Amino acid sequence: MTTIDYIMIVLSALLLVIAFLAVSEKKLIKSVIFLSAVSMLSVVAFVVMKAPDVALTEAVIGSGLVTALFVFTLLSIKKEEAK
Amino acid sequence: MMSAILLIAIPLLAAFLSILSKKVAPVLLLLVGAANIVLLMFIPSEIINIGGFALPFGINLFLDSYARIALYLVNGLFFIVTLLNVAEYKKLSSILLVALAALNGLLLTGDLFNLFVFLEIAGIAAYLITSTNRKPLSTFNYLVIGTVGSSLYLFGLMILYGMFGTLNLMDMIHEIQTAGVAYGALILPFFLMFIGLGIEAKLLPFNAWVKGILKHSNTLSGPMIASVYAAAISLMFGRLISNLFQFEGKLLTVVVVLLIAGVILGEAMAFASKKGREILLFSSISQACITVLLFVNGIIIWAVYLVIANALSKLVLYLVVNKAAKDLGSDDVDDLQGLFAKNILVGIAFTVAALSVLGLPLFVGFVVKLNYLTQLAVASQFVVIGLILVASIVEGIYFVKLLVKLWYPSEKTINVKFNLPYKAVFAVVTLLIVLFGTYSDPLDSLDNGIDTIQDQIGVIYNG
Amino acid sequence: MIQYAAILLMMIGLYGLLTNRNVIKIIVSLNILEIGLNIFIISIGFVYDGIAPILTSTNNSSALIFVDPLPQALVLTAIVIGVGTTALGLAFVKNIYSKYNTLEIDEVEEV
Amino acid sequence: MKKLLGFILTIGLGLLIIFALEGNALFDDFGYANLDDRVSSHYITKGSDVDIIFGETVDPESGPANIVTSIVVDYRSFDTLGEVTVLFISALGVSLLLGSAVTQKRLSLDFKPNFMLRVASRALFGIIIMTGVYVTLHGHLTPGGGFPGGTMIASAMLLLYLADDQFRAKIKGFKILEGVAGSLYVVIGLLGLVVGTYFLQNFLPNGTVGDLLSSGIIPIIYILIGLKVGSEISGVIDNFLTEEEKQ
Repeated sequence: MTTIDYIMIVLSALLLVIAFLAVSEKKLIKSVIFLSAVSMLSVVAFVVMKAPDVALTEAVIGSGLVTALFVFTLLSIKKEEAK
Repeated sequence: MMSAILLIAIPLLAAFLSILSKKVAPVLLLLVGAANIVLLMFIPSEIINIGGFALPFGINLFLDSYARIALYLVNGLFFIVTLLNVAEYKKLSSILLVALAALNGLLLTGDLFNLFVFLEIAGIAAYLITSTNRKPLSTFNYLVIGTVGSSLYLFGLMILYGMFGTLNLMDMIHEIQTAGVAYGALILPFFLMFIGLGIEAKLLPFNAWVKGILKHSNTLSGPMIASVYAAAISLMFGRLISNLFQFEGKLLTVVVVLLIAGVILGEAMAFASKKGREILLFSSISQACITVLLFVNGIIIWAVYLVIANALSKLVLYLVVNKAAKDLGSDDVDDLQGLFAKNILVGIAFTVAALSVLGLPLFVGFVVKLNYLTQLAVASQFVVIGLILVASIVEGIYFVKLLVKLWYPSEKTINVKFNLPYKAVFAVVTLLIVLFGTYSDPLDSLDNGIDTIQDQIGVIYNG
Repeated sequence: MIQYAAILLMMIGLYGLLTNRNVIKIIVSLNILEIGLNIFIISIGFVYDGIAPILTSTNNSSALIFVDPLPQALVLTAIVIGVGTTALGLAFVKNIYSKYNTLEIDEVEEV
Repeated sequence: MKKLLGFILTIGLGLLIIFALEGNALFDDFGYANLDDRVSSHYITKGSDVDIIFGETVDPESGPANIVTSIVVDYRSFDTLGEVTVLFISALGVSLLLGSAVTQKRLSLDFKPNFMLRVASRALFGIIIMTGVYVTLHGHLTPGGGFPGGTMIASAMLLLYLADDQFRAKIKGFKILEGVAGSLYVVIGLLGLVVGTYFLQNFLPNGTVGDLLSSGIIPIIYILIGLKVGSEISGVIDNFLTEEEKQ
């Protein structure tokens, strides 16, 4: 077992726990934030596995843009609900 | 210069240009649709390397007689469906252009990952085409299930990549044949890919999406999904089944049982239904299962003819029912009663198409059914034959019931106007169905050899 | 290790798809499935002593040991496709909400 | 109860897949991928028998020093054309689904953007745009490329949207940029067919591995992709941040 293995074990555990929280959380906004966290952790996984290109793309597109789109959707739904 | 890549590149270029001007877009759509059919006559059959990299390293397209038949069918039907609908759905022109490029790509590509990309493009285009049904939830379900399907396909493909280190279809087949791999190792990736593609090809029990989509379809989305998309995806699926997937032992049993269950359940549900579009929908599910069943049993040529016969029939059936449903606001069989009393030509076309699906003599469906049943008998698949015959009887009962209803005059007057383009399409398709049903020599002249991937692999790897 | 976690991550996404009846949660589950698949694909190409597949002035020769670059190229494509479907799915969610005033599938009657 | 059953079922399925992979002799173990058996070895050596040296090798089969880029935009460029199409059609679909109302107005935010936020976002706007452009231009040398670069440019626009609740990007210009950039990609591909023999062939000289001006058409394609992705995603963000005007 090398250091990289220990990092991967911790990473795997975190990924699984947060992913489970994301799918079972009742509050929508929390669920979206957990999804964003899973995406961020996957960026770390990509870096550990020597894939900088993928990590950069996932960080900008997967983690940034997708979360923003989710939040905008929830925002506009909340607006309509208030009406 | 004349290369099969033009069939994909020209619609794509037109799609990108079409967003610049809303007025030109529908014209571009029709022009490109017609140009593709003409182009197809001049393109030679060959392997096309994209980017100039030899076979396993770059992406290649593969055009042989199998792909050519498929392309003629898909491009022809696509042109007919767009011609009838372009005036009403001008907004969708760019999306339809992309859909055309993606369907051609599906049929031409020789790279398994590229196939995934085209599957996604075709899928997204289909979600948008079906969004014209104005039923966002069923389209949303379609999107979710379609994405899961293509993810499963990609998962299986990546396991194969981990095993054989290649993504090219021909290279992969060659590797599997030469590596001497134990069959057990292939079950998982093949099964995952089969399920993934089975979802797209609307096989039971993975077809929850079709129900919401086709039940509320209109004159664009109905024929487009049930006829054009179904033909393209079944033919692509058939190519993979007959060349890449090897079904043996237990996996073969599981797949055949699944497919037979699909045939029976589809017919049973159609029998129980009272809505015009629902009956057609369940009938097309069971036809899709029969097609895949034929491919699994290696009866390639008759499976291809079955796809062609079904695509032609489904085009007429869905156009008639959707047009009627649009004008009447309902597709309940009781409301449609007496539809053909005033539209005799339409009635004849509908009847011919329905009887052809059923497989009655004089129509192309009969020739196809007779031949594939013979081939199945040669392969001594008697259980399959028996179940298909039982399914045909059930199918016969509900189709005849439907036809009697539609022909029988009712007290209410039904006002559904079919304009000239519709009638022209109906006339041509009906003539085709009857022509090939009575004069079947050209059908017999081709054999299973239209799919030449195996020969090409021999040429490439053994000189 | 992380390869197994990726497969389990896909399964958690699948579990979310099967049990959730809220359209937003369904898209979240779909995204988790895709992230799991992406990690799995990258893990196929990982080599313990390998370096990132980029030639630089320090790692300057193709004779060095690299990790497999092809899965990385495929994942780039897969991520972008995933964003495309997610954006479209969310647009459908907005449509569903403005038409039915709910996000729960069971409360929508479209049959 | 139903949930527990679903959980056990899916995790069981996962374990089944894991065991199947574990028992699969041909499937490389994690961390021990054998590249010699895979097509990837060809991509790393760029098909040459001599080692490729950064800054020295001239005119290899494929130019980029970033091997992933050489696969994405050279060996498998056709996939990337498909990828661009996916983004194109989903942006088009989003505007079809959300932007069909005749009158539209900005979605108002719950907070009033204060002075600090406005100034800071203007300053950050330039920096993010510059990073995006850098990432796009150096796609063939360093990690990144047109997709993350274009998204960064779009996220700079997003910042403006958040800092000013009246702001709307001018969609017309974006539409033209999007259409022209996409068409040029296909035109470059067809040019390869005319000048050379193959669609999407790299018909410009590859230059020295590691130079900014190297790898023929690849930087050009990445710039087009960057512009296209940037304008498309800005359009998507705009569609998500507008709503139907209700009287």
